Amino acid sequence: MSLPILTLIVFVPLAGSLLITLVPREQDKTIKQIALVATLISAAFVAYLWTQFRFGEPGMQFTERASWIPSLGVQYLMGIDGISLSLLILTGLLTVLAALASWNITHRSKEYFALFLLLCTGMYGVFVALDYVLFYVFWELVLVPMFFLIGIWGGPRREYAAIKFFIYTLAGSVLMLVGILAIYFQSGLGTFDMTVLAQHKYPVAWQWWIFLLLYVGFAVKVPVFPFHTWLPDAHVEAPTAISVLLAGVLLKMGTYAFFRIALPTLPDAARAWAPIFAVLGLINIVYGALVAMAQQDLKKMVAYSSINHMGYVMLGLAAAMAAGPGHAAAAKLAITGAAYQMFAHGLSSGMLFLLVGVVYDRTHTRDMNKLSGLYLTFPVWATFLAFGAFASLGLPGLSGFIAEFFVLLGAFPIFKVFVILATSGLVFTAAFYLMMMRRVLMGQKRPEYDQMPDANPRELTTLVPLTIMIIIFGVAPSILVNMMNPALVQLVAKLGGM
Amino acid sequence: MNFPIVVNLYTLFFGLLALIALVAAYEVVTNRLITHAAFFLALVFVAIAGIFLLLGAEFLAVTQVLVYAGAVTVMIIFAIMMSQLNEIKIEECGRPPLTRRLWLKLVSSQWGLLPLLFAVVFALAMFGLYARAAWPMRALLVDSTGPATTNIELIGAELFTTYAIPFEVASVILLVALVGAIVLTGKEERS
Amino acid sequence: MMLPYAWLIAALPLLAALAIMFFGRRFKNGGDFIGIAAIAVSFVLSLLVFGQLAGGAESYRFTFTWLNLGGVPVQNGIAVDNLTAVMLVVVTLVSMLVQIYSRGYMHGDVRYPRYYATLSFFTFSMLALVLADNFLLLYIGWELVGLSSYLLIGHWFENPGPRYASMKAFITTRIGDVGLFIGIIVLFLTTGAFGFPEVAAGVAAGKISGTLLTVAAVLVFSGAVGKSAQFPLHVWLPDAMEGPTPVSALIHAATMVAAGVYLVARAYGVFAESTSALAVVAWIGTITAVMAALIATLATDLKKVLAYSTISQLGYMMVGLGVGGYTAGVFHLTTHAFFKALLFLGSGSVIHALHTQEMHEMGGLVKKMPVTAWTFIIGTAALAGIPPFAGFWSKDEILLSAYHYNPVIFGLTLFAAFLTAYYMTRAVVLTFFGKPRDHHKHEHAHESPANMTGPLVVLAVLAVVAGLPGSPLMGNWFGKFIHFGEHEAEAVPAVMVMAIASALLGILVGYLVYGTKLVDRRKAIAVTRPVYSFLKHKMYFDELYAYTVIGGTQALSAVAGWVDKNIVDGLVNAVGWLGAQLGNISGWFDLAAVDGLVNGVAAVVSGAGRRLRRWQTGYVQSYALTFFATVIIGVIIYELIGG
Amino acid sequence: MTAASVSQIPLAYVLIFGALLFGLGLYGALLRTNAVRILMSIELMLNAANINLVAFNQYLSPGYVNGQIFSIFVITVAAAEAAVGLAIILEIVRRRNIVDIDKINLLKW
Amino acid sequence: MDYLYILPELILVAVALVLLVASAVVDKGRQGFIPAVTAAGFLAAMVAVYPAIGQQSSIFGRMVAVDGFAQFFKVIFLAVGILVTLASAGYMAKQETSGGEYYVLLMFAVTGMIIMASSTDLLAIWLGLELVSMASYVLAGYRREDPKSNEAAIKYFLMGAIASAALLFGLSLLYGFTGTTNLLDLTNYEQKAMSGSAVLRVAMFFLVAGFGFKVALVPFHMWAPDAYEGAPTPVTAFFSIGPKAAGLAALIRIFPIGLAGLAGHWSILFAILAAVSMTVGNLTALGQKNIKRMMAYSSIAQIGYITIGLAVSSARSIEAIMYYVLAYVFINAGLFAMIILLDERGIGQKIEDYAGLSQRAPMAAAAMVVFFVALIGIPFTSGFFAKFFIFTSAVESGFMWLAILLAVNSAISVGYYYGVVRAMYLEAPKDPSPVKVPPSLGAVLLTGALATLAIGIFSEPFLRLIGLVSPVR
Repeated sequence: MSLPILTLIVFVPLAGSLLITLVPREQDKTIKQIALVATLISAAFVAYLWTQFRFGEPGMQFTERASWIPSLGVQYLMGIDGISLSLLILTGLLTVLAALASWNITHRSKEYFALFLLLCTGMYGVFVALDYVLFYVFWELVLVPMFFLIGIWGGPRREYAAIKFFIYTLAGSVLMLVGILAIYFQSGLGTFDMTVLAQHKYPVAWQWWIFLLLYVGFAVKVPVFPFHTWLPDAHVEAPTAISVLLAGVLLKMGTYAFFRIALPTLPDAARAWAPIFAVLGLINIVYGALVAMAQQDLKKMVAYSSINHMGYVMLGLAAAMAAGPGHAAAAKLAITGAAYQMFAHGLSSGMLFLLVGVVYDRTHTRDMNKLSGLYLTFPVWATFLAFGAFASLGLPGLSGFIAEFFVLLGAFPIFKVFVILATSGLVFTAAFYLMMMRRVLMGQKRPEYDQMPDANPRELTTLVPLTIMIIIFGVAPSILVNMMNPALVQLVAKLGGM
Repeated sequence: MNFPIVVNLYTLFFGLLALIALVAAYEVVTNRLITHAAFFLALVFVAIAGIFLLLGAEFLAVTQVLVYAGAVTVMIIFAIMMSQLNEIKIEECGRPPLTRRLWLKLVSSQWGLLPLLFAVVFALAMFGLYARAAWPMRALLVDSTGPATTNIELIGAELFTTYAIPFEVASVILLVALVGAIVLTGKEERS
Repeated sequence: MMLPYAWLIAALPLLAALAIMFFGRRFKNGGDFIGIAAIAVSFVLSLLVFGQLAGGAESYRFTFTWLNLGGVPVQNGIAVDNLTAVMLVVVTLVSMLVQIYSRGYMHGDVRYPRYYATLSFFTFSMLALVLADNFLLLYIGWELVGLSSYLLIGHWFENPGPRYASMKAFITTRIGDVGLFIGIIVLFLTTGAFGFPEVAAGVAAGKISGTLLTVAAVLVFSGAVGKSAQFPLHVWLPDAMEGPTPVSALIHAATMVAAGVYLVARAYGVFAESTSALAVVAWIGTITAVMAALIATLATDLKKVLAYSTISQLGYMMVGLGVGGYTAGVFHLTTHAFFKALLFLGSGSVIHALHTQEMHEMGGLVKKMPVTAWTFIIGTAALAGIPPFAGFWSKDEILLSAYHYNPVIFGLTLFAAFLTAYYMTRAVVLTFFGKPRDHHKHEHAHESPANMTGPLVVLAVLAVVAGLPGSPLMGNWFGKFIHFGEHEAEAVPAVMVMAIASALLGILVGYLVYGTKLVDRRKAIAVTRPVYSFLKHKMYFDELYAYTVIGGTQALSAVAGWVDKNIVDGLVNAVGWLGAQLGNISGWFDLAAVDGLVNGVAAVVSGAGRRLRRWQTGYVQSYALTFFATVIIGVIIYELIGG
Repeated sequence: MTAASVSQIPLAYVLIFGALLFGLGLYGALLRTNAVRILMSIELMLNAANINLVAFNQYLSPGYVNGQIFSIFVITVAAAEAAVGLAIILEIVRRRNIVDIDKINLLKW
Repeated sequence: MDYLYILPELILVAVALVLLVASAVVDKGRQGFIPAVTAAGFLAAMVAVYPAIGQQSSIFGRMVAVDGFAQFFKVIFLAVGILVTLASAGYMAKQETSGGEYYVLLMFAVTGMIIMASSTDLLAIWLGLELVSMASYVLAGYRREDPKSNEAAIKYFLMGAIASAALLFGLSLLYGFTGTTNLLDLTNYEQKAMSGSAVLRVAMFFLVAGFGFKVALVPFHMWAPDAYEGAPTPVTAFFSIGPKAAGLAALIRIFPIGLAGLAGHWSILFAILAAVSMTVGNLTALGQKNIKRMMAYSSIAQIGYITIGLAVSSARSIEAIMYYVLAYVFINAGLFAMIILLDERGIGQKIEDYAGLSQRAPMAAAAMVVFFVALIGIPFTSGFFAKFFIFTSAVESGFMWLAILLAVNSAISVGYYYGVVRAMYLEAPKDPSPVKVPPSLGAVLLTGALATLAIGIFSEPFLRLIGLVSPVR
């Protein structure tokens, strides 16, 4: 590839960010245009990449290699396979929509968009990096802009939420670094290249402990049950565009890290950890749904629903990790479901957060008790919210269902009891979304919201593409599945000990 | 190296000097009047100079008397006179915590035992160490070149060859001390 | 050859739905004619398909690889066989008639276009469900049908009734769907495919057998229980009457609720292999039939009577399938679809005129609304099972099969038939005959316009004619057209006689109690006080769920009150209650325990910081003391330990 | 002179004397509150170190003089240190009129 | 020929003497040129280092080493000199006491630091230490009219004198046992005799205490917070980067190279001191109100991180220390430039006085964030890679518990750095008037920020350079 396309995708937003720092503070319009253009360019490159991607071929494509710190064996190494390409597409789409959604940010917009683009760079970087140090650098890079974006432009309790998010993730990632270093030294290969370190055979007992270190680092990001308390606070306080990215992309960094690092490098430990993953996945699903039901704040409810959805990914991973040679077919189904859920949840939660942002922008409240009869006051907005809610609760024919169906289908032979309990999650998810719709959409029209405008064209341009994508990937999932297949088959083979 | 009791002319003389030095040091540390303490300090320095002589470090003895006994003690006394430290009324500036006041009562009594206690404990600790340590003896450096040179010639030779740089640095230190003292205590009118 | 174009039948309503949703407002009366035109064409196509299949063409199947999961191909596609053809005709016909009828009934409604769009979308989902050749596409149609029923029940969501009813419907059916979901997974994992023929072949080949097969079958049946409102998941159907009456007619009488029966019929290959599964179907059917019939006898709301009657008739169909009468069950499904739709539309016409659903405000309408009255009476006759009408033939077949299967079931179903006749007569008498009880309403009651009475007449004709194909008059043609396996239950004249007798007896008793003054109702009620009140309160099901819900909630809410105030008002819904209680506990746990842990750590760290700061006392000599103390103690410890 | 005295007086005596002197100096520096007295005590400690150096030089490496040169440097540095110390002490006396070290604790926590 | 190698020291002393005379002769009004001359002097000395590059010998009676290690630290100390001169130009101009001597003392102090780093004889190192200390005592008390400055001076002096007495006593014991004070002789002193003797272990304790005082390792650190808070801010800046770096250089020369024989003993000692310093430094910094006192504890914690390298004392960890010192110097210089500015403008030393700084001086605030992020150890900054290398060297040599403690402490350190960032960005300023950054301070801020990012991202050239000059192979 003559053109170093991955480097361009990652560093175009950074260039945009630097460009914005030069623009004087008053020209609010130009700042926003630069930001939008930067995200569009990156998204265009991702689209171009999608066309050039060789579908059937396993292994990494478009790899770019350059020496960075040779004395430690650290290289500037980038490359993508099916899984990372799907997440790049998701990131490309959501960053453009987030840029559009933050059009009405006026308070210190210059810093906002500079940090926003820095965040985009960090996110793209995580999905393409193939060198542990490069991966860790991008993983940590995401922290700083996220902290400021929540801390300065957030809601009333923004400081508490920002610092909580920062400490949680920092502590987790530090333990992850210890894990990575242990792998680096244990292998003795003197390189940080993920693919090379994945081939090395590590002693099984030792693997377990390193998996624990890596697990904590990633679990905080997913988030998995005991480490999830930062998510609702961060979401409730973050501005709309940021919580779209937080739910749509940042959560996927945790699960992607399991796909890319934990599973291929430590297959034996993965097998030992499978039941734990399954239990935690189940807790995430059921507990997330139940707590969502008890929420008064609309955005907090959607945040807890994210925990519920990520539970399916964990369950899918657990099935793939536990599947011995006997259950190869089921493992393939489960892991495809998990990878698909990452993409599908990105779409549906992104859409829901955009919608919550719109209503907050109008009524300045997210308390479900104060909102009712919105079908009448905002008919167009209400239909989109209903659509988003049904997509999230896994209505067949939409993308959410495909993912959950295949995860449960794949996980059933391996974890029968957990799957049956998890299906109860389906009912609870339906329950809390419907309760939300009953309280928010139906009922009498409230006078105080009456003259407020319905969704304006700009907001619609953010919602329509997501709706179309949700339907397309609900009806014809083969596009995404074929893209991810070679990588997933390879991973299942590695886990199965073949 | 055990602790032999050797009695001869030298040890008697050494014992006398050591005793004088120790009593003077005790006075320096406990005497209520700071001026008397300063005089006793001078006495300590002279006694130590004597011991140096006894041990054969003549040049050192002379330096000790000149620098320490002469310059340093005089400087201290001068400082004491300058600031009439004796009659300084105690200016109340916050009461020290209970533990320190208890401690002070024990310590400041004229015939307080604590100073001796400190000295003896430390000495014993050191003695325990020395007794166990096997001090390696170095072969006698026989300077084959010249005639039996005296202590001063040896020091002179060494000082200006191997220890040239430290000598320069010492001079710079003295200069800095000089400048510092002037800067700190110089008259107001300069500013 | 029409069969390959069968998918058009489903596609047309979907296109209509989209067209109305986007361009509906531009047209004069909300683009309802688009919907009707589309469904009309679909109906014609269905007739053509039905004709070809009736003419002996063998069934058509088109499959494609929807998804290739790393070597695991997942097939998807549509199939049209005799059963599908019948269902296609039934669904398209009833949907067309309801859409025509709705022009009148829903005239001037505030969200008219949205109503038609959702109705067309429902028809599309139902047709997709019926056309599906595999469990996956069926499940997708299944849930979309649930969604459209949720939207339609909640059509008038301003007032609270429809709000609760729509959610209750969706969640209760969703519980059933979860069972179906697991059933599908089990079947896929054992037989390796979703397609009905493959699964049936797999089951036949013994890939799944014994208790696992029974469990899988019962799980699939649980989906049907949810959707067809069988006991114990029947609570949502009576509340679903909050929706507009045409909706009730189409969805909660003819099509959607029948989907459960269709599912059992379509997957009969699985059920047939496990006798215990069939027994479960049969017994659940019987219990539902009898229970619903009993409650219907005392319901005062006309639509509630019909709702319970539907639940009872669905129980009948399940009994039909359960006892091995595959043809009987399906045949009763088709005939029931027609006359129950007729009864609902009739009641709709009455409600439209009188603006009330309470029967004791009606009476003496036969003169005011002759067409509605007489078509309603024809429907009642068909439902009760009077010989020439459709209901008799299909119900007779079921009773016949039940007779061969198990005498107790036969007895109970016979008693249910009697009750059916009794409560239908009561409904007819209270509504159309006797003195008008509410003069004000009676005054300006008038016959419904043409577009409402038209469909009533058509359905009335069908109610009469639809029974013939299954009757010996046409050589039991329906049995040949739709059958499973070879056995043909030989007719036992005695069963037919008993069936007719029970129906007539029911009408007689109904007339006696309500038609004439002979039986003093107050005394009768006094005599049967316990039974009367038990039935009056709909067997206390709602109260049972409500009591455990409200009682439990108040107790818990005192504990977790501040967490979620508005759940305390008591959701009338088993799932809602269960979820709400667990939700509160986990909500509280989430805030206090997990968060507390993190803040605790922060407090300890800053506390340590404060104490360490105190150590810096400001006295330089205490610094020196620490300095030397460290050296001395370090030496001592090191020497002692170091050795 | 050197050979004779060295063989007569055992090294231990001199080291003990040095240690005692260091102990007294330590007491003065840590526990007395008059700044000048602390300074004097520090001088004592330095002298004790000097004694050690000279003793080690004469007893253990006869003929060498690096021990004595070391102590010469110690003496010069001690003098410089005394000068600076007294300057600082006088400054405090002039500004705040206190010499008691315990009164000087504005800077704490 | 040997004098060529000590040219930098000679230049410094010469320029200092010239300035001494100038400040006495030229009257107060026109002394503006002195800071410029000082900076020029430092620059000249830096150039003078060039001839010695690549040489490897020991001159002046094996007292002074001419090796990569010495040159590396000479360049760093001269850079420190320049940075401190630039930073204190504005501040000193405003003081009543005469400005001239300040720069003279500063130059002598830097000379002392160079001697400490480039001597291979304990006596020379001790003299270098005393020279730095003498100058520091006076600098601490430079603002005579401020009682806090006097108090800082007296406290620093008394503790310094006592510490050097202890150090001396230790040296005398060491000399007693080994008969020499020259590090080169000590290295080939056979290892078994050395580690066996109790005297040497006691001597080691006194040495560690003496140097521990200089680099402010806990529990010998207690003078630091008071001295930092009391001393004039530019002097505090110098304290935090100058003497500490020199102390570390001396420690590397003495322990890993000189007393390698005693490695088993002092490595455990340094490990404990490192652990205690990190934890106490971070915890106590959490509640601080005064930013200078907070920076004191922060630098104690940073030295704690570096001491891990000493405890590990493998070739890679020594390189990690040198890299960390390089990074640390620039980060602190930049940070203190800002603290000096705010102190000079009378905005105050309390953390809440920093409220809304991001609106009043956006670029400076951004630079401050870069420094704090570096101190915490977030990627793309020199601070991250510094900690990363220390971390890798610790994990490599099996000091896993130290590595994890380092990680935990980084998380705790977020607490107090965040306090300042929160004040700057999330609080509204009391008076929104913009704070203009003078060119000299701006220069220090810019070099600090650029250095922090450059050393971080392009760490390869620096690592290769350090690999060349590292004394331990």
